[in-house]
Order: sequence, then structure tokens, then C-alpha cells
Amino acid sequence: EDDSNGSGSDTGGDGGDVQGKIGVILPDTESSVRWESADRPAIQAACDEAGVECDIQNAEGDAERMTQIADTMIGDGVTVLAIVNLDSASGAAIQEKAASAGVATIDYDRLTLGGSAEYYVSFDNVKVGELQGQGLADCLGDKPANIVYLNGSPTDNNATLFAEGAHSVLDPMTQYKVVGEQAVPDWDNEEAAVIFEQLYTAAGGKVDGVLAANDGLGGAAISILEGKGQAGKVPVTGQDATVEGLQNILAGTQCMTVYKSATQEANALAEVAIALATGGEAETTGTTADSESGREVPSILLEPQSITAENVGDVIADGGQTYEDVCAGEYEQMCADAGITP
Amino acid sequence: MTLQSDNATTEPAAQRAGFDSDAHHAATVRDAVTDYLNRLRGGDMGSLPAILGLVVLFAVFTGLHDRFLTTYNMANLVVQAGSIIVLAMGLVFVLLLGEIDLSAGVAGGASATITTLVMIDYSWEWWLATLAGLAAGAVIGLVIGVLVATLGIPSFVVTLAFFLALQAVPLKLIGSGGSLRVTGVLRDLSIKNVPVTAGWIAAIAIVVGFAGLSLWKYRTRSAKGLVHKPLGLILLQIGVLAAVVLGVTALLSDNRAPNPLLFNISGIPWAAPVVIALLLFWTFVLTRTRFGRHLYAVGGNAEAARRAGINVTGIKIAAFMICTSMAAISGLLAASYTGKVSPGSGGGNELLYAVAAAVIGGTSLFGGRGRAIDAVIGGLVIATIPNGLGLLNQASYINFLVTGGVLLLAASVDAISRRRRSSAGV
Amino acid sequence: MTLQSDNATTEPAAQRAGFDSDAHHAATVRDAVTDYLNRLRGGDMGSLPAILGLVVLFAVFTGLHDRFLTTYNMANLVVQAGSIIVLAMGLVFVLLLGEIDLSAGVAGGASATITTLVMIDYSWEWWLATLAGLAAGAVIGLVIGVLVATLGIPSFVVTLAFFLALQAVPLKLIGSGGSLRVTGVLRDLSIKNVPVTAGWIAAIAIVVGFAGLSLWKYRTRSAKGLVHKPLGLILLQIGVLAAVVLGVTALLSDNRAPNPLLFNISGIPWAAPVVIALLLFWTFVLTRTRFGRHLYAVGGNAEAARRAGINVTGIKIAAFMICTSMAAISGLLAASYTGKVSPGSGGGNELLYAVAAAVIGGTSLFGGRGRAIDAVIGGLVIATIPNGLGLLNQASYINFLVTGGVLLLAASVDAISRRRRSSAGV
Amino acid sequence: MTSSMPLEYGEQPAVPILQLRGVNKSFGVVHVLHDVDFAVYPGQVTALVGDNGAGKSTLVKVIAGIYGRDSGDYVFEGAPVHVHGPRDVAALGIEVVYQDLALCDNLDIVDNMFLGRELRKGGVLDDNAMEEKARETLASLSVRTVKSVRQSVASLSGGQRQTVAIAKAVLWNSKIVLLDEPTAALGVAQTRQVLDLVRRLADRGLGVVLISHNMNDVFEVADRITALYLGRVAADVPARDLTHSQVVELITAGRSGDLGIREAATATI
Amino acid sequence: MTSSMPLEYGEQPAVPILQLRGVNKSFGVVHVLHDVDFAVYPGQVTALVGDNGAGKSTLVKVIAGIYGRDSGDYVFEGAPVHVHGPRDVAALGIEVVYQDLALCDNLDIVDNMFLGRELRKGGVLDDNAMEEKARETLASLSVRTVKSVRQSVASLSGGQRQTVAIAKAVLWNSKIVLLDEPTAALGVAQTRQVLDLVRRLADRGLGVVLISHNMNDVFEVADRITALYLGRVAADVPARDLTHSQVVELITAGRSGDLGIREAATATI
Ligand SMILES: Nc1ncnc2c1ncn2[C@@H]1O[C@H](COP(=O)(O)OP(=O)(O)OP(=O)(O)O)[C@@H](O)[C@H]1O
Ligand SMILES: Nc1ncnc2c1ncn2[C@@H]1O[C@H](COP(=O)(O)OP(=O)(O)OP(=O)(O)O)[C@@H](O)[C@H]1O
Ligand SMILES: O[C@@H]1[C@@H](O)[C@H](O)OC[C@H]1O
Ligand SMILES: [Mg+2]
Ligand SMILES: [Mg+2]
Repeated sequence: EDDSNGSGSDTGGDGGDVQGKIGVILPDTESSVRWESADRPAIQAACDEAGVECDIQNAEGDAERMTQIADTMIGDGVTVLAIVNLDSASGAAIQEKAASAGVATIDYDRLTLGGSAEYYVSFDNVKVGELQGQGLADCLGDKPANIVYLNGSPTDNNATLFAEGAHSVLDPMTQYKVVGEQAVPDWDNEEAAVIFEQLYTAAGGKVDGVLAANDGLGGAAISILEGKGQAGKVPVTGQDATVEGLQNILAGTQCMTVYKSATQEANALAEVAIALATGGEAETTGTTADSESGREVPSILLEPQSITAENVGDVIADGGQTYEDVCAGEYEQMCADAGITP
Repeated sequence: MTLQSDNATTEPAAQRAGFDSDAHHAATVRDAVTDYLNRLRGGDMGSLPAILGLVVLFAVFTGLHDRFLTTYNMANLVVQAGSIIVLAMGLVFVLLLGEIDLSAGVAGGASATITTLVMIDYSWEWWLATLAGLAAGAVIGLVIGVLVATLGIPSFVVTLAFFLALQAVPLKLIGSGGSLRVTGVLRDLSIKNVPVTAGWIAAIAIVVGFAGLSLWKYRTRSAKGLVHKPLGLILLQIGVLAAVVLGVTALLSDNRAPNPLLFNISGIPWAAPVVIALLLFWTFVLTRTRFGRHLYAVGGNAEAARRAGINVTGIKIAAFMICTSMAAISGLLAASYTGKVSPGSGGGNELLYAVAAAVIGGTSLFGGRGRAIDAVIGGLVIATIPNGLGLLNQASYINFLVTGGVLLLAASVDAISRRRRSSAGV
Repeated sequence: MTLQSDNATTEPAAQRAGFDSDAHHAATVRDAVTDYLNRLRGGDMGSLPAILGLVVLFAVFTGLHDRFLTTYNMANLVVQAGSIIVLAMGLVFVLLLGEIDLSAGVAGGASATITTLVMIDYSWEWWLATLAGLAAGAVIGLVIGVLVATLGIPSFVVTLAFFLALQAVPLKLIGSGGSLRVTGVLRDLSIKNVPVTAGWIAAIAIVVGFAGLSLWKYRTRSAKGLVHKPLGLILLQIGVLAAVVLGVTALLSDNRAPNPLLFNISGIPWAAPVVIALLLFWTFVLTRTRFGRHLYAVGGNAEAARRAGINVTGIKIAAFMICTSMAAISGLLAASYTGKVSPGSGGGNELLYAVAAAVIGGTSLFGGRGRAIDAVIGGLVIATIPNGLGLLNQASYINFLVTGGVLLLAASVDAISRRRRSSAGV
Repeated sequence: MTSSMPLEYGEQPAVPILQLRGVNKSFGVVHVLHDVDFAVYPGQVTALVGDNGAGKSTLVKVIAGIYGRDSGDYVFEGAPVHVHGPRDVAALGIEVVYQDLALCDNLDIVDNMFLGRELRKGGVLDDNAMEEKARETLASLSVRTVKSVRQSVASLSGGQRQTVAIAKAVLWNSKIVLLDEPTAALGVAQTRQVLDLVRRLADRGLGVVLISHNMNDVFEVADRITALYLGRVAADVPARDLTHSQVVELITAGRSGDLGIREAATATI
Repeated sequence: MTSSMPLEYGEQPAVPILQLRGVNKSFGVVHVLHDVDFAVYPGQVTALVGDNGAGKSTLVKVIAGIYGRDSGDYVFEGAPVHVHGPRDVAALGIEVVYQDLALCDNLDIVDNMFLGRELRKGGVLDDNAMEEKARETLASLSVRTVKSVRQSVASLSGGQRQTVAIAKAVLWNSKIVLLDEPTAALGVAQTRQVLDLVRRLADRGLGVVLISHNMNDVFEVADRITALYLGRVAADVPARDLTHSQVVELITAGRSGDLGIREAATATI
């Protein structure tokens, strides 16, 4: 499906031991479970395979912390610094400082607008939203339907992009009516459950579909629907192909999720990082326009993949999740029914 | 010549001993009402301000959205309030001592993680797993309590450290899956309701129990000539309680589903009996046991308590253990509600909200004043805000503003009404 | 016959008046050192425990990573600590009164948003914009102070409400998910350094100023026969200060860039003079002005202060205003450091960390004890943890664990050393 | 047995410096002061006596502005004044030693003595001057065991604390000094000094109010005696007109001979 | 002038019930108690006298286990004991009325009186029984103005608080009662009751320690007098062997005639 991934890591692996050190700063542990559970191990694995020393840190949702870590890494002599910014401005400030110390930078997963990264490795966030919108529309069909949006944190720029993408697909479809839309502070799942329950109540229970920004929020909505006897009857979207999301899809309570392979993304990261460290050039899929500075940032843009009941197996096959995690306990049978085997 | 002239002691002292108020029994319901109004005027407001705040909130939201005051939404509210009430009830114990536990929220998350994990990975029974979670909570409280009580480190810092350190537990334990699913009995706690007949039986038991206790107290105190409420007032109180409890039971026994034909939702949500049982239990502990009395004493004046031979260290440790054990229950309720535990569980603003709930209910942050019911009333106030706001569907920043504003308002009602008392010098 | 027999007053009272310790002047440096050791033994530890904690932290991190103790990293540390120190210094004022300000972090975020916004949208000069931000901070403090001091609402709840409500400000002004970039002078605060010559001049001014003041105090007090330190000790203190200040200046005047050939980084980071200026100013206010004295009095015993005719309400309001104004500066330093303000600014754990910093430095949460320098020492401890951890490359859960653990340790050192004092009954 | 500085009969000044008229004060349902009339005359020591719980301290706190009145007038130097707290009262020139002392435990002796009235030089606290003056005043009160005037008051003994509170009140140029059981914790010599001081203050023309349960002390220094009984004024007469045992009767029974309150009044509380 | 219940000479029991030997206590650099020997005899009232700041309360708190000793022995009923806090001391049967009272302001009178010794019935607090017993005890101490025994102690007058503290200490079957200035805030009648009570306790065989600055009270009830001067024991003699003015001399100067401490000792502090 995607050609830039496997080859990338191979190149790195052949390079043997690379001079220099690569610093990677992940954003947090709360917006999604992916950063610590998927991205960190994947990046570590890619580095190990490429034989390059990597320093991976998590900013725990705090831009100041991220800036500190960046300072430290620069002082520690990294030659390449990859960040998942917490917002464009702080990301740009970090990159500015790195550049002035002669350290090359990479945008990982999130594009830093107005930044100075040499490369951008990611999935397209607006595209993610589009996939969610399309997925929900597919599950709802042509009938008129009331939709509730459960958006990500109001302070997270990605959340804004996801919502933008979803609206761009669903708004033109006139059979759908938005009966509620709320952002969930800090992606807090418990708050999300209350918010959804109340939106549902306000709509008198007449909710036919839920556009939830990621699997955690989707799970919260499903949890409420379950209490109202509506789980499975009201399609819900998600993102990140977490165990929770995939299981919900198997159980029929979630309509779809968006899979953004951490392995692919990490391998691509390792590839460009090593290219930068060795002074070489990395293979890109094109460029992305930085809307703020107008700069064209050389990019490796991976395709986010829409996952529904039909292709849950793809995620497992791709190594995005393990069979053991997804098909545990009561889900073993459902996996079997969906044709997923160990 | 001594200072004590003889006429000073001509009258036998005991005969002239005061205690006028003790001797004055409010004989009729009207007397009792006058007494009550006098006490109010003197600033002794009890839970009244918080209840008033709750009533105002209810009135406003009812005006703003016609679905607010439906039995359906009220049942929602009960379930939503459950975990914060339980957390706040646990916090009352440390607040009573003038301490704080910033880690209670994440302690709840960590305990719930453990409960869920042993159920999933080792197939423990739900009750055994729950006990394991409670034990984990208690152990956390034990460690915190020991650090605070024996080393004398300020609880703010100890529990801030635990707030951070405990976030590691779910992060490490949950591992690659990212979150753990809560199923079975624990999950049903939030989505199922008490069977209608069982609800009625429990409701009647509560009313009968209350009536029996009140009348028994009346009999023994009036027999000994101690101050007691007039019989009329007691009967009135029993009547009011019966009306409320049975009325609510009746309302919640009806099918309240928004699409009643499609689906049947009836019965009292399980969260309610859990909260009520905890409320009764802890109220008993606080008011009728030596331990409870000592808690208040240590909170009021730790040095005086120590001089009275109270084991201050033990009391402090116990309070922290109760707090974190209650946090474990709260964490389970929260997990039951969202159907899962994940690394962020309990790490948000829950803790601050729970403290605010206790304070709004009437518990003092400086120790010595607080009751279990405070947590219930305050928790309902706090839970009503997002419940009502959620119906109104406003932009995020408006929600922030309104939440802050309402919190402030609720606290002001309380503060202003109590101010009279403090200006009276008490 | 009266109680006072005549022999009781045969000796003139004034002549026999005690004050032995006041009369005993430590005459030599050795005497002074003995006195100091005695005071330590009595539990009067001052900042010593926190400084000890800091030294231990430094030793450990130096052992674990060879780049920790480079001038480059130390300069980083100074800049990183800047905003938390300033926030903690502001909090010292409300903690001194036994109050808390949970909203200080977001107040800083809101103020910084305003500063940045008027610079971007209305092209205000940086200093005018900074004043606007400070004014915004002060106004927030004013409102909080009025609510706390006149209505008597617990500051925990008031500031929790503001913590929520103030998050609306950047959210509304910047918009969901957005952020504003900080450029120009304000940004240079974090990335530029004081020109080397200016640094030397300032350093020398500080040393000379300190020497002058110390000697002047020595002269006036010894002239009046009041207790004073021996001249030898004063000269020693001046010497030590001179060595430290001039030494640090010298170190930081060298090029410390990791790739010194590529780039030149030298001079004292601007954060340092900002923090030092604030430290000197507030130390002066707390120790040498009537207002400062009254702050301590209100924090020690508000009722006694009121009876002494102190305007307790005014003092409280002022303390909250100072806190939020300092929060505004802190917010600007943070914005300068990260190069932006965004809706989440100040809403994280900053506030809790800042409170912990003040407490670790020696400020009491119960009022009456605290100094501006506490914030500096505690802030350095708190900032050192992520700085050192950042070098070690650990999984997130380990960082949580270690951060919590180190915080606890730092607090224990302090608590254990202070416990001696409290067991001594003071 | 009578005042040590007897005044000639009729010498009592016509105008009291401070007068309370018909003051009532309740705490919630507890009615503590009933229509209390109370006067302080310049140059005189007025002893306020009464049983435990009679309302003496409450009356002092009403005068000091700590408590508001429910009703009644507050007349100072002949004119009604509005007092809204201790600041206003201090501004009138009234100093108070409270029974519960109210010192700031975190501050040292000097700081406490000058609290709210700190001396300044060039806008900055003049610690040296305050220290010297504090030491003088304390020495004059027979304080012999205090180690240092820079000691925190938390570490003082009961009597030492009380001395600090007294010293604090007499440092200023005030018109009235109210002392609520100032010698309760004092030793023999210290009590002597305080009683002398009380007399000296009155002789300097101040109005002094002394609350004490010690009849010897009362009769030694008082010019007038006001007796409170269950929150009511039972008597307000020159000290020379009363005997020791009469006062004790007034205190414990509310009446003595034809002095005191009618029985009817004592019945309603 | 001497004890109201004189003991025959030589009647003093050989074995003190409590004995402190060579006790030293410092707070930081302040050395408060110097080699103090102190004994309490059953059936006797020992008056502990001394100037303000002499160390009386410190000694009481050392006995009560509030403060630890720096050195010295604690001998109870002839055997050395280790006390690690007020709990241990209470277990020995020693009750204390502290000068600073130490009541819990948030609790009511009954709760305070039974604090740490609550009566229970079937494991549950027996509030009725405690209420009745509290009311009896208070009534016997001439408390007349307390409105209700369910009143919080925060709202009590100074004397009322003191009475509650005293009542709390005498409720129990103890062997020793220490009273640190118990009558300082009390009225005439209440003081009378407390002195009578003190005598009664001693007559019942308890060891009673009374601290007071009032020499009349001391001589009325004391069998022995121990005088502290600047933290040292200046004298420890039967009350009948001392005159009023001798005691005052011991208190204020540390010596009287051939009694008291050598001048040399007073010089070093
Ligand atoms: N804040 C309060 N709330 C309720 N009752 C109070 C309050 N303050 C005082 N009282 C009551 O008012 C009465 C008078 O108290 P006050 O302190 O004035 O007595 P007092 O004459 O000073 O007695 P003492 O000699 O013991 O100091 C007492 O019965 C007391 O219980
Ligand atoms: N915690 C402490 N720290 C330092 N000094 C103390 C402390 N406690 C008491 N002191 C000092 O010890 C001495 C004795 O105090 P103590 O309270 O025992 O006196 P006392 O004899 O009870 O006096 P009083 O008659 O005034 O109650 C005093 O000089 C006091 O200042
Ligand atoms: O993958 C998502 C990430 O891009 C976003 O920033 O935070 C939430 C996650 O679900
Ligand atoms: Mg009084
Ligand atoms: Mg004493």
C-alpha cells in the first residue's frame, strides 16, 4: 500500500553504525495511548535496526518541558532532532534554536507551521478527518441522520484539523444534521462520556451517528450508548486503531477507525534522520506547503488508512497491534468470525 | 485574710448551675421551628447554603433546557455524580485533619487498573478483584500517611509526588494495549439499574430504619431528661423522608428511556445505593465511634488531641488510608462509567473538583469541620454543572467560563451565609 | 496585706532585666560559627536543607551523565528555572497568608496572551505590552483578592473557579488549537544573553552593594550596642559572595556552545538578572517595609493583626495582586522560552510545581513563614529534575516515577531537618 | 482597701471620655450583653468586675471594635462615633490588652510590640529604634527571664507573653487603656509593676479600665467599680463606697443590699 | 498562712509517687531546666512556684511527656519508667491541666471533657452518659453561666474554658493531678471550688501539683513548696517551714536566708 516504508529502514540498516545521535521528542501520554505504546517502541526498533543511537523523550503535554528537553538534547550533542510539536509556535521556536546550534530538525507526525524542519514525516491530519467523515457517512448511508461531533482537545491543533477534515466531507451531505458538537478538554475520556451523555439527552436520544475524533473518545460515547441500549445501533468513528477501537469494531459498536502505522512512520523517520546525520538526501513522497511561511517542506506523507469491520486484520498483519492484545478473551471468537487468526 | 469572702459560697453551687439552654426543651413543632430560625439567624446554616445553591442551579437549568428535569436526565446525573461524590467523601477525611491528598484521583486510577488487570489477566472474580483494588488503594494511603504523619512532610508535597509517581502505574501496567476494558458486574454498575422490587424494598427499609432510630433516640433522651426534639418534629421529619425516598423510588421505577417503546430503562441506578451505603457507613463512623470523634479532635487541635492521649499518628494514617480506599472505589465507578481504564484515568481535574465539592458541601479546608453528607451535596452541585452545560451545547471557552462562574457562585452562597457566623465571633 | 511583699521590688527592675542573649555578642568568627552550629542543632535550619537537597541532586546527575555539569547545561537550567521561580515567588505571598492561588498558572497564560496579542494585533511596543499583561495579571489578583478577603470564600475554591474561567481567555482570544508567536525583545529574553561587559558591571555592582550594606549595618548596630555579627564574619561573607558571583560571571562569559566553532553562546542568560532583580526587590519589601511586616503578621495570626489595626483585607488583596502580577511575568518568561502562547499555557502542572518549589524552599503552607529566596532555591530543585532526567533517556513512566520520588526526597530532607525544631516545641 | 490615690469627693469629672449606652450584644441565640451602660473617666481607673462568663470580655471587645453592637450608642469625648473595627478604635486613641492576648506567634517580641505602628526612617522599618524602645519598656515591667527581644513569642512562657501584650498597649500616646485580666499569668514582681503602671497611666490623665478577679488588686488601684452580672450592669459606683464583700456579692449574686439589679431582671436571660 | 490541712511533722511519706532526678531540658540554645529534682507525694499538695519564665510549665510538660528530657530520670512509684508521650503518662495515671488549656475549639464541652476517654456502650459512643456526667462535674465547679454543655468551647469565656479543662482532668481515677495555674482566669466562687477540689483530691490520696502565682492560694492548700529560680530548684520544703515573704524572696531572688541556690549558680545561664 505504501512504498516508502520498508525500503527506508533497509537503507538505514545497511548504513551500519551512523555517526551522531538522534533526538526524538514525543508530545504526551494523554491525548492518545499511541505515543508511548506504539511510537516509542517503533522508533526504538527502527533506530536499533539502523544501528543509530536514539534518545526518545516525552514532553508530557507541556511545551515548556519540550523546549527544555530540546535544549538538553542539543547540549547533549544530538545531530538530528525530531519533534512531535505540541503546537506550531513552540515547535518553531525549538527548531529555530536547534538551527542556531547547527542541529537539523524533523517534524514527526505534526507539521510545524512557520518552522524550519528539514523534513516532515507524517500522515495528513486533515485527511484523517476526511476519512472519519467518509467512514461515518458510509455507515449511516443515505437516510437522514442526526450527527454528534465529539472533537479532540480545544488546545490541540491536530484536533482542529481533524474536525476541519470531517466537516469538509459531511457538511455538503445535506441529509445529515449536526445536533451537537463539543470539544473535549485534554481529550479526557471521562469528561467525554459526560459530554456525550448530555448531548444525547439534549437531542432526546435522537442521535444516529457520532463523529468521535479518536478511539478513546469513541469508546466513551459507546460506553454511554451501551447504557441506553443503543450501542451498535449508532455508528461511531475513531482514530489510532487502538486495541479498544479495533475490539469495538469487531463487536459492531464502532463503525471505523483510522490507522496510522507507527512502524511505517518510525521507519520513515529513521530513514530521513540517518540521511540528515550522514549528510545524504532522503527519498520523499513530495513536499507539503507550510501555510504560514509558504515554504515547501520536503515530506514523506504516509497514507492514513480507514479501518472497518472488513479490514481489522490488516492492522494486525501490519504489526500495528498484536493478535494477543486484540483477540483476547471474548474477542477471540469475533476475531475468528472476522477471519483473523493468530 | 483570704480572697474568698464567705457570702460567695452561701448558695450551693450545683443547685445554681446554669445550662439554661439544655434545660429549655422545644416542646412543640412551632418551638422547634423558631429555634431553627434563630440558629439560622445566628449563622449556623448547616447544609442549607449548598442545598440552596443546588436548587438555584436546578431552577436555572430547568429554565434553560426542557430536558434537564426529566427522570432520564436525573438518573444520568446520579450516575455521573457517583464517582466524584465517593472521591469527595474520601477527601473529607483528610480535609478534616487540615491535610490534602492531591494524589487521590490517580490513586483511584491506579487501583482501578489493578482491579481490571487481575480480572482480565488472571480471571479473578469481580469482588475479589475489587478487594485487590481497594487493598492497593489502602496501601497507597498507608505510605502517604506514614510519610505525612511520622516524617511531618507537608501532605501537599507528599501527595503531589504521589500524583506524579502513581501515573506510572497504569502507564506501565496497561502496556501496549493502551487501555483496559471493564466488563461484567463492575460495568453493570453504571449501565444497569437496581431491579424495581429490590429498589422498593431498600427504600422502605431506609424509611423504617430512620423512623425506628429517631423514635428510639427520642425515648431514651426524654427518659433521661436530656434535650430532645419534640415528637411532632420527629414525626414530621420521618414523613418528609418517607415522601422523598418513596417518591424518588416511584419516579425511577418507571420506564424513562427517551424512546420508551424501543428500550426499557427503569429502576434506581446502582450508583445510588453504593453512594447511600457509603454515606450511612461513614456518617456512622464519624458521629458514633471513638475513631470519628478523634478525627475531629485531631483536625480541631492536633496538640490538644495528642495531650488527651489520642494516637495522632494513627489517626492521620487511617484518614489517608480511608481517603485512598474511597478513591479506589471512585476510580472503579469512573472506570465502570467509561467502560475502561487508561493511563490518564484520574489525572485530570477530578481531584480539584472533588475537593471543591467537599468544600461547597460545608467541609473546611483547615480541618475540624466536615461531614460525609457534604460530599454528597457538594458532589451533586459539581456534577450538575457539566450535566446542565452539556445540554446547552456551547463553545468550549463558554463552558470554561460558566463552570468557573457557577463554582464561584456556589461557593459564595456558602461563604456569605457562613460569614454571619464568623462575624458573630464563633 | 497585699500579695506584693516589699523585697520583691528592692532591686531596680530595669537594672536586672534579662536579655542575656542580646547582651552576648559573638565577638569572633569562631564564636559566630559556634553560634550557628548551636542554632542548627536546635533545628533552625533556614535554607540549608533545600540547598543540601540541591547539592545531592547535582551530585547524582553529574554522576549519571557527564554533560550535566557543563556551563551550557547550567545556563539552560537557569533559563528553564526562570518562570517557575518567578511563579513560586509570587505564590510565596499568598502562601504567607495561608492562602493558595490555583489559578496563578493560567493567570500567567492569560496575561501573556494579552501581552502577545496587543504586540501582534496592535503593534504595541514590547514594554507597553508587558505593562498591559502585568495590569491584566494585577486585575485578576484584585478580583480574587476581593472575593477571598471580603466575602470570605476559601481561596482554594475561588482560585479553582478562576483556574477554569481564565482558560477561556486564551481559548477565546487565540482560538481553539491555535497559538501566538512571541518575537522580538521578549523572545530574546530566553535566547539572548546579557552582553559580557554589562554582566561584569552588574556582578561587581552586586558585590560592592552587598559589602557596603553589610558594613553599614555593622557600624550602626555596633555603635548602638545592639547584637551584631563580628566583623571577621562579615568580611568572610563578603568574600564568599564575591567569589561566587564573580566566578559564575566568569564561567558564563566564556563561549559555551556545544559546537563552539559553529556558534558563540556567552554571557549570563537574561533570565538570571530578571530573577535576581525580583528577588532583591521582594526581599526588601518583605523584610524592610511595613507592608512586608504586616504580611507576616496576617499570616501568623490574622485576628491579632486585625486587632493591631492592620488592614487585613487590604493586605490579602495586595498579596493576591502581587501573586498574579508575578504570574504574569512568569507567563511571559514561559512564553519567551517556548516562543509562543497557546490556549493551554499555564494550565498544566506548573502551578502545583511552583507551590512545591516554595514549600521545598522553606515556605509554610499554613502561613506566616516564607521568603523570596525560598522560591529561588525550591525552583532550582524543581527545575533540576526534568533537566537531569532529560539527559537520561527513560520511558515516560520511569520519568513520572523518578520525578515523584525526587520531589518526595527533597521534601523529606527539609521535613526531617525541621522536625527537630518542632519536636523542640517551637 | 480603697484606691491608693484617693480623689476628693465631687472631683469626678462630669464628662466621661468614653461612654457606652444601652448596649446589647447577642451571639446567635445567646444574648450576652443586656442594655449595658458603661463609662470611662479620664484620670481614673475603672475596674470592671463580674463572674466568669458575665460578659466582661465581650464588653471590652465591643468597645475595641472587634464585635459590632446589636444596639446602643458609642460616645467618645461627648460625641457619638461610628466604629467599624479595631482600626477606628485605635485611631480614637484606645489601646486594649485582650484576655486571649492575640500575638503573632511567628513574629518576635519587638515585631509584636510595634505591630501596626512600626517606626520608620526614610520609609524603611527602623528596626534598631524599635529594638531599643522595646527593651526599655520590657525592662520596666520586671521581665528578667527573656533571653532576647528577638525571640519569637511562640517560645515565651505564659507570663512573658502577657507582659509583651501589656508592653505593646502602653507604648503609645493613647487616651484610654483597657486591660482584660492583665495580671492573670504574672508573677509577684511583675504584677506589682503592672499595678503601678496602671496607676501611673491614670495619673497621667488617661482613662484606664482594669478587669480582674483579684479583689485586692481591684481595691488597690480602682477609682470606680462597675460590676456585671449575667450581662447586666449590677452596680457602677466609686470604689470607696464599696467594701470587699459587697463587691463579691455583686459579682456572685448580682445584688448587695440596695445595690444591684432587681430580682425580676435576673429571671429573664 | 500555712496549709489549711496541716500534717504532723514527720508524717511525710518516705516514697514519693513520682520523682524526677537531675532533669535538664534545652530548646536549641536556650537551657531552660538545670538538674531539676522534683517529687510528688501521695496525699499531698505540692505547690510549684517560680517567677515568670522560671521553667514551671516546661517542667510540667516534661512530666506530662509533651517534651522529652535531655537528661535525667523519671521515677514512678519507685521504679524508673520510660515515657514517650502523653499517652504513656496518662497510662500511668497522671492527669494534667495545662496553662494553655489545649482544648479542641471545634468540639463541644462534653466532647472535650471526654476526649481520648470516651464512654462507649456496645462499641458505640454513649453520648447520653457522657452528657450527664459532664453536667454534674461542671455544676460542682460553680459554673453558672454556661448555656449548654453542647456549646462549642470556642464560644466560652476565659474562665469557662479553664473550668472545662479542670473538669476534664478530674473526671478520671488518676494517681497524680498537675494543675498549671488553674485559677488564673477564675472568678471568686470558682477559685474557691477549685481550691477545695485540690484539697479533696489530696485527701483522697492523690499526689497533686499546683502551680500558682497567688501566694494566698498556695499557702491555703499546699503541703510542700518547690521553688524554681531560673530553671533551678531553689527550695523544696514543707509549706509550714516557710513564710509568705520567704517564698516571694525565693521566687524573685532565688534565695532567702540559708535557703536557696548559691550566687555562683545564678551567674551561669
Ligand atoms: N462567640 C460566642 N458565641 C456564643 N456565646 C459566646 C460567645 N462569646 C462569648 N459567649 C458567651 O458570652 C458569655 C460572656 O462571655 P465573656 O467572655 O464576655 O465572659 P467574661 O465576663 O469575660 O468571663 P471570664 O471572666 O471567664 O473571662 C459567656 O457565657 C460565653 O459563653
Ligand atoms: N519552645 C521554647 N523555645 C525556646 N525557649 C522556650 C521555649 N519554651 C519555653 N522557653 C523559655 O523557657 C523559659 C521557661 O518557660 P516556662 O513556660 O516553663 O515558664 P513558666 O515558669 O511556666 O512561666 P510562667 O509563670 O510565665 O508561666 C522561658 O524563658 C521561655 O522563654
Ligand atoms: O493520533 C492523534 C494525534 O495526532 C493527536 O494529536 O492526538 C490524539 C491522537 O489520537
Ligand atoms: Mg473574659
Ligand atoms: Mg507557665
